[in-house]
Amino acid sequence: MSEAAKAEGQAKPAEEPKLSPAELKKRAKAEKQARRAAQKDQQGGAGEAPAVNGRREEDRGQKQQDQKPKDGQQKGQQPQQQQKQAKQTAQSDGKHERSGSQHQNMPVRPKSVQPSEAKEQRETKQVELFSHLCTQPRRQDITGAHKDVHPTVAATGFQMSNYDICGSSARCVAMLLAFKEVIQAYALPKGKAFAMHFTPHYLSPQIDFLKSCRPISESMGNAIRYLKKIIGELDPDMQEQKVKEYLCEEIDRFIHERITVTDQAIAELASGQIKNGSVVLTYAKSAIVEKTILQAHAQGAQFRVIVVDSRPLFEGKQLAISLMTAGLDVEYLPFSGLAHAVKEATLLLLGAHSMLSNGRLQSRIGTASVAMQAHKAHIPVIVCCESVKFSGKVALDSIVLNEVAPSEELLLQKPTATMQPPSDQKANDDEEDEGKLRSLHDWKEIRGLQILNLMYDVTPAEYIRMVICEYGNVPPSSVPAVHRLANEGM
Amino acid sequence: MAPKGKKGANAAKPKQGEEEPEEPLQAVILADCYETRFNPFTLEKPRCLLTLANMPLIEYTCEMLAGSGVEQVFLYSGNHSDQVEQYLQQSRWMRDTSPFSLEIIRSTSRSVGDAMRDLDQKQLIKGDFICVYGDVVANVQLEAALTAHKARREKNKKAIMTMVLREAGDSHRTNSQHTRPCFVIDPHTQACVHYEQMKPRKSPRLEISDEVLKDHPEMEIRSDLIDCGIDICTPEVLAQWSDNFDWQMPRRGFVHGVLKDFETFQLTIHTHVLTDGYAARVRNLQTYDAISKDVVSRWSYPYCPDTNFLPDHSYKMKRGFVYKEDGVVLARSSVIGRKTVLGEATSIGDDSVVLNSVVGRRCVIGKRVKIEGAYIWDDARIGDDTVIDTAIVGNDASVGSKCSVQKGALISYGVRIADGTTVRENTRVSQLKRKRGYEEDEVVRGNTDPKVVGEGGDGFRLEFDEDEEDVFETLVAGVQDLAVDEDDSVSEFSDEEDEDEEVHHHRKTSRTESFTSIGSEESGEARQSAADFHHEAANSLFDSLQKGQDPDTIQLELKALTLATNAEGKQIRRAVAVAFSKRMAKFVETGKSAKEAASSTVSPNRLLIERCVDAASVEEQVEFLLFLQTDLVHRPQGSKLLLFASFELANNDLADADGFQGWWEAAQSSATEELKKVKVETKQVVDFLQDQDESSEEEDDEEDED
Amino acid sequence: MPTSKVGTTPSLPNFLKSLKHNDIETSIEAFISLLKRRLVRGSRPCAIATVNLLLRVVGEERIKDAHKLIERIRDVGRRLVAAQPREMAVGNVVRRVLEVVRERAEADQDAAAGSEGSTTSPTTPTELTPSSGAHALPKDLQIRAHGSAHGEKPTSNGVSDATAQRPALASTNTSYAGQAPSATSLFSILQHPTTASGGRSPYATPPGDNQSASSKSSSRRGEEAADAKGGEKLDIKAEVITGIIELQNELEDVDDEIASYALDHIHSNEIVLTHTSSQTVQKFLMTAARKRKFTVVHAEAYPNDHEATHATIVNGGRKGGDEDALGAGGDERWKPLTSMGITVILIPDSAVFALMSRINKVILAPHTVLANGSLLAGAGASTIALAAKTHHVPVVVLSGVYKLSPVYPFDTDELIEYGDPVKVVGFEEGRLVQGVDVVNPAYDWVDSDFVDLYITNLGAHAPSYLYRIIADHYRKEDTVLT
Amino acid sequence: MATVKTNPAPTGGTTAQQFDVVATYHRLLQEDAEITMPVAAIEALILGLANTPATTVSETLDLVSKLTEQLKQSISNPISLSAGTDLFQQYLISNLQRPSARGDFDSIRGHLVQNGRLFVERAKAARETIAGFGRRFVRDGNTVLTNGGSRVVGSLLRSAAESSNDRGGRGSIRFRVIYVVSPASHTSNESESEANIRALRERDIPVATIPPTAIAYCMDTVTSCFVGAEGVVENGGVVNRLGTLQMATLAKAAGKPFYVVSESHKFVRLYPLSQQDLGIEQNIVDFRTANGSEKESDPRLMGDEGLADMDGGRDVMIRSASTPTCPPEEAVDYTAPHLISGIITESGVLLPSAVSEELIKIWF
Repeated sequence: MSEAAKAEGQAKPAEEPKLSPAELKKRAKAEKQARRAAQKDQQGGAGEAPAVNGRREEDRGQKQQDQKPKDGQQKGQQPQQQQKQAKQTAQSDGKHERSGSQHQNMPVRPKSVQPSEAKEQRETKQVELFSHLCTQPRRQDITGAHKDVHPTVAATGFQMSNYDICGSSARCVAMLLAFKEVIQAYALPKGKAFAMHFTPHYLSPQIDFLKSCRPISESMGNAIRYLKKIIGELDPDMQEQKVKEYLCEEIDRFIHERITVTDQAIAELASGQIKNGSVVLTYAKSAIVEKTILQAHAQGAQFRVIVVDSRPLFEGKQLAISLMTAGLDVEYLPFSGLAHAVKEATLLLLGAHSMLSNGRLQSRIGTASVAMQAHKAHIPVIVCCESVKFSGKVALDSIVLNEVAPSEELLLQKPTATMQPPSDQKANDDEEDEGKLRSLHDWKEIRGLQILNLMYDVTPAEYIRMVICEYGNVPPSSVPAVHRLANEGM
Repeated sequence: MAPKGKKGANAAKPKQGEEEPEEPLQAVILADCYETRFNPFTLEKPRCLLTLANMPLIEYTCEMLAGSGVEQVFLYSGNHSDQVEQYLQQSRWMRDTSPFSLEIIRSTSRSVGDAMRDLDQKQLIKGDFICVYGDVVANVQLEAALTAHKARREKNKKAIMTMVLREAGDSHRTNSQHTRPCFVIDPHTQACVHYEQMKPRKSPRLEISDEVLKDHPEMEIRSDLIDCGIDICTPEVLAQWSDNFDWQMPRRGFVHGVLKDFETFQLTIHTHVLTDGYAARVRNLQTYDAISKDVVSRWSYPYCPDTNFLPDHSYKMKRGFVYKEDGVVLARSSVIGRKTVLGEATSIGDDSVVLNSVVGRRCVIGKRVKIEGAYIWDDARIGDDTVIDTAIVGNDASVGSKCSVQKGALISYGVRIADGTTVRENTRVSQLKRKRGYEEDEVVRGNTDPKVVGEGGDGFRLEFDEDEEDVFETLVAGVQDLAVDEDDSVSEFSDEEDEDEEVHHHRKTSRTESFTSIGSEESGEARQSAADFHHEAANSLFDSLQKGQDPDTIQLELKALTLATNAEGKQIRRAVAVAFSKRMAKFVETGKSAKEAASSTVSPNRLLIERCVDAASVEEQVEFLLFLQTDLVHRPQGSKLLLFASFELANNDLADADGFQGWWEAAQSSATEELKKVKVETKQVVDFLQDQDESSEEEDDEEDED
Repeated sequence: MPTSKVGTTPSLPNFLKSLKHNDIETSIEAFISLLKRRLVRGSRPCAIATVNLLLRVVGEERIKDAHKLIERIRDVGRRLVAAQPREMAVGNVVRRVLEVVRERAEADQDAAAGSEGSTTSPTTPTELTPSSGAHALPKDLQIRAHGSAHGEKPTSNGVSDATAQRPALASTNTSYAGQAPSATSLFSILQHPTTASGGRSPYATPPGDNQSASSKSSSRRGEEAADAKGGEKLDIKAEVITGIIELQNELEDVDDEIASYALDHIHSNEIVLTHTSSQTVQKFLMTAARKRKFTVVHAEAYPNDHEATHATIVNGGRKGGDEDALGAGGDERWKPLTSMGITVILIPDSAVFALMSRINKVILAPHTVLANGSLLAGAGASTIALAAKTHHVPVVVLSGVYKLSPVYPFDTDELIEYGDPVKVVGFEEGRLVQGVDVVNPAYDWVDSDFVDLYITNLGAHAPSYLYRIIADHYRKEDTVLT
Repeated sequence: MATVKTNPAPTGGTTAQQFDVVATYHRLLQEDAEITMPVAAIEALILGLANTPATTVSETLDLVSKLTEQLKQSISNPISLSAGTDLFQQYLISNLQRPSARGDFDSIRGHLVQNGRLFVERAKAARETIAGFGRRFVRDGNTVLTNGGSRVVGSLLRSAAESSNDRGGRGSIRFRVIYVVSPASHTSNESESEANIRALRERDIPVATIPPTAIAYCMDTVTSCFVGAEGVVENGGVVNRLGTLQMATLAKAAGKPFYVVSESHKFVRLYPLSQQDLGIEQNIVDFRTANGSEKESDPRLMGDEGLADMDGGRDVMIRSASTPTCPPEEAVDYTAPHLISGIITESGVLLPSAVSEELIKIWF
């Protein structure tokens, strides 16, 4: 792991200058807190410590549970020899990423630089329940990245980390396109076999980089696995240029077959569910759902759409606008209006981040609540999801598999979220501001205050009445079947 | 909530205040906007009593003031003062439980300026006061603005006024699309250092004086502000008005003026930008529509129907913004669509559909009626099988059965439309019309015109005497907007206050609609002064033409006049056009042929036209032609005159092919039958020029080939 | 700065100040317009304002006659309720005050009646025989039954002027609340004509804590009986005013009383989820935090209350901060939970479901509690309650008695206020503003079977028992003010 | 006479000779279609009281209880009836046994005897009051599900329909009714429900009739359910004609409010634990083999306890001796309180939990 070492070498200098005065203060604070905590324990005040541990254990336990089946599946997943190893690296990377275990070499992690200090911070600012998800902060710059990281990949990575590219499929496509560049840029060293050298020495750094920008989505995982597979299957004595062309074609094919065409097919299918006079409820923004609705509209169905949206991303606004401009009758509610929304709706369309093997749906945080309310109101809940997003993983709750986004998003979004928090007193905006600011930036200084910004939650299968994928309409129970068919049969 | 709490600490609440009140907070409501934009409705009723979402406009304004803790209100009422007074007398604002004392001042003033000067004489204003129009719909609290204003005053006595502006997005429906005020603000002092009208879709050009640039290292240029005409003024403001008797309008007159002689008086005008709350003015039909929609979909919360500000209101809101008052009678099969307001004791017959509309009280709507996007005021009756689309039906009006009221039609009070009649787009049907003297208007009953209201109907199509043509144009614009789907219609009002220098709209509808804006650009006082200027200029021009003075001197006089009233291009063009047509008409009356008339009028005085119509600018030409045309409508042999005049213009290269082309295609040039009639003959000129053009081009080509 | 010219912007504090010098009518009008403009919102501020207003009204009232006084109060109440039907607290307080007046008035009656034959005493034994059914009734109830018996029987024995004295008896049946009909209700069809329409609910007690209150009241009756002999009702007004002041005090320390039960419900290392910036909840948690360490997960209640919530978390509570936190409050503040070593995790509402599997308790603060045990709370509450239900997490609702409304929710939609869409979509998004219907419901309705426990200042009750508490505090003839 | 009174025959023979309470009861029901069983029972008892000049408290009570028994025996399903009789008995007890009341025994008796009609009127008034609530429950655009021939429900819906017809408010309530009508042979109940349906349709309220089997199917379209009650039992549950339980269960499942409409004089002191616990005999589940129905070994098993509750086992033996099992179309079932959103009485909407207190209050 030479580059890893190098990376760490770079990491230090990289980290040092980054310590803004704020962070210094933070550190000081942290140490003070450490002292206070110590005193507390001496006084024998039943502090969080025990609780913490307890909860930690719990999590560990889950992690194990979680991993075991996964590995098992992996075994099942790999028919051929040489991919297994390749794949497991990928997998395990992913896993370690999520479980954020220390011993893994993460090029840029302040932790590895100043363990003690980082630890302190984590204690105060990371929600214990999700400590296993709290990986290093999303990479916002190139510093400390692997030397070979391709500019396009870097660019894509940043776009992902700040949601310019958002949504499972979109990210997947972006990544693949980037990889095409990568492949073109790659120069095979003398006397190395493409398959042998490219994947571990050139492709993986790229993937790692993307991961460091934002944990990769299921669809990306599948795509990578697919890519690695075809690379593995390469005919050794095909010469470099040919190989590159071949791979690029393959990638294009993949995008075309598994995403572009699929979306169309699904939209076709799903739009059939929208009848005249129906009121379609949807949450946040899903590309497919948008397609579906527009399709139905194009087919001349008369219906209304209710978009429920939530902080901090407000994806629903884009959806609302695009539907509005398409001439649809759109109603837009904040998440709090959910109960109100389900009263009128006749159909709930959801997109997916990924469909888990136990039939549960992993999607934007809040989806579960929406599905729950809809289920209670006896509204059919339909998930539109390309098979490429189907996953071999399982999860029982939203805690094991998840992604923790930077807490700051929850704060910084606010000014734009609502212009000058309304309340009844229009007056003294400046005051309001001031008041907000305090809650905005000081949260790090307030001991015991944590802000949790989860990305996804897991919707129980019993809420989901139908999953629409390119293989047709299937019940959630047959997700694993489709997954095998689509993602492992290849 | 905590921020509030902190606010409590230093907000301007009396209990925190250091001093006890020594003077009440005063406000001035300008109930009359000195304009006729809401004709025919304003013929009988003051604008501030028109109902928006079934509540008179004045109520919104008063609520807003009360909500800001105003303690003393002076209301300037122009037209129909008696009605205003009568209404307010039995409103809660005149009771002793009213939060403020209300004093109605009847005035003959013909502009805001006059009103202000009058106010100054009356010596009623003790301290700082709020100045608003009688048609402001706003849920904002001015507390913050007032506090800020105060603070400034403490520091600098010269800060005489604070304009309260609402920050809005790029495309807010109550915000203008085609022209909007552009404030240049010093971010530190919040002082407005420069004010201008901007045309977003045109390359914005601001003429900011060097001094300003020198004095203010930092400047914000804001064109995203809704100017809802709420000003916080110091007594000094009144003094200023009095000193400058020629100022008519708060913005273009006052603000411009003050900013202009900043060097001399050092007076500053400040802005307070609201970032939340709702604030808008009902200036014309488009805004009426837009704001109604806002109120119904609660953007003006809590100023919504179901707040029932009026004691006798009993609105309840159901899902989908459906507001029903008690005792609404709905046939089982009737359908009430979203965003609808139904007043008390209104009944709706079987299979009728009401959608996106406001229906007043005691209305009777028959069976199988379809009403969409319409405003139906109290006691109106709609017969069976009638279709009403985006129109306004006034109080007590009745529309027979099987009628069709098309987009933008206005049916005024008490009008009766007979069964099976179709009311055309944009027609204004009224019982009354206005005889216009320059000083005072008298309103007289017109005689019924069966062609419009059908046999047995009552009412006639309200025509426009020449001084109302601008209003008429507004209406066109307004109607078009009413008609266009909500998306941007509502977002446009063609006349923001004192956009009167504004000439060209750039609307998707058509470029030449620029003409629309002539009147529409002017709000009350603007129009008034414009009218004055126009009148004066036109007459003097005409006289001098009669006298056959030499063009240069005439031009000189004109110039002087222009400067005096700082009128701008458009008005001059108009004046010239009118003068010319008058002149020609005179010739004709004296028995000359139209041809001679034209030739002997135009060519000798071509200078005048040259000066005011830039031969390079197609717009100006088009405009001039339109003016000419519109004026000639009323002249004997108008069409002939127009034809020959056009020839003359062409020959003198005062207007070129494009100009004519543009004019010919202009919507307004054929907005009414008369206009069409007048211009038909001129077609030949247009065509002729066109061919000429092309041929010339061809020649060019040939040359090129050589 | 010279605040004078800035004008006294209408607001709760200013209103309360103005009460002193303004005359009644103006004050009423002022309050009405405050309500309409939503410058006063949230149960507590409304309640406070109403109490103070009524105090003035009663104080002003020249007439000594209870009958007239009641009419007057009802009339005022009618206007206030009409102004903002969704602020139920207003109506509740009015009813409470009416209850006070009636109770005092009847006390007088009794005193008067007491002179002719003390028929009351013998009945009580039958009422109290500890019998198969009676022990089903909670203790305080029996005691109250006892206490009230004095007041009850004679009136039903039909001292004719007594019934005449009581207004609107004809209308007493039109009560839609889930409250117990008067003791004689089942007999009603067999009653003597005079007393046919049944008396009052026998359990009426003055506001505040039952035992003490009832004893108080009965003792008071004693004195009255003494001087009521002379038949002068001069002191009714004084009586009523003291009653109203009791009510005021109740509003004052309702939070503390509720908080006093905290330790029974929050245990160490629990993870508690709450919602909105309710000060009641904050106090509750604070009290628990003094003894125990636990974790609070705080849903921010965007868009109507999130700034308040953030502020509360960061800066701590504010005395008189109101439940729905959409309103004004005083200035006395206290430290935030975090300052007591409690871990507070702020989450967006959307994350509730994800976390619910780890939550031990959900604590909600209602806007109003309705006659059938269902409640209105800040929007988002129903989702939280439902999520809790599906995860079998107990839902505890903290509500002052003044939030209990005898009004039966016939149509829950009508109770929900639709707030300001600007909070959801700012003006800057002009296109959304025009093309999309933006809806911002301010409250959610949560059905009673989603609630496991109500904690009021009287103690903890099952939702199914609320009807009784309501019956204790309101007269059914007052349920409908209009 | 006096002698007869002093030692009455064991099975109420003598009084019966002069006065046949059962006949009176049925006559009353015949004469007045509007009258309910409990009220009819009360009437009958009062008449009985009138016909037999009892002079002492004990005698009176004795007599009343005897008449009550006769009544109860006479009909197959005495639940509703017993509500009335119990109420009457309790009234007497609570008023007569009061030591103080000794003196005014006559006055009370007089009051009762004279005001018989008055009570009936009040009962009806109560129903009207309840009906008055109708418009508050039935909202514009609602779809109401109901069943059976309950007069109260009928008048409730009617008043809602009327309120939607009177001037000023017309059309503001536009609701539809789904009426569950069992295709069973025509019985009094059926005709009742038909009367209700007709009445509604005349008031131009659209009414759909469905068989009980279709309830689940249409439950989604329903906004709220209303049913009458033969008796409201102590735990807040109701006993009502067969099918109610089914509807309630489905409503609960669909999360629709389920209201019971009942005058408070139908509250009955009965605490059934299960369907078999109603203390009446109805062979709904009738197992048959080729050679006929298998008889229950001992009818006592069906419902002794219930009766024990109702009026100390006294009449058990009587019942076990010979009780007409009620005909299938009059069969009833018991709906548990947790399925009921509210009980609409003339004195307001009670939560089921409030019922027991009501009963306790009159019994102790």
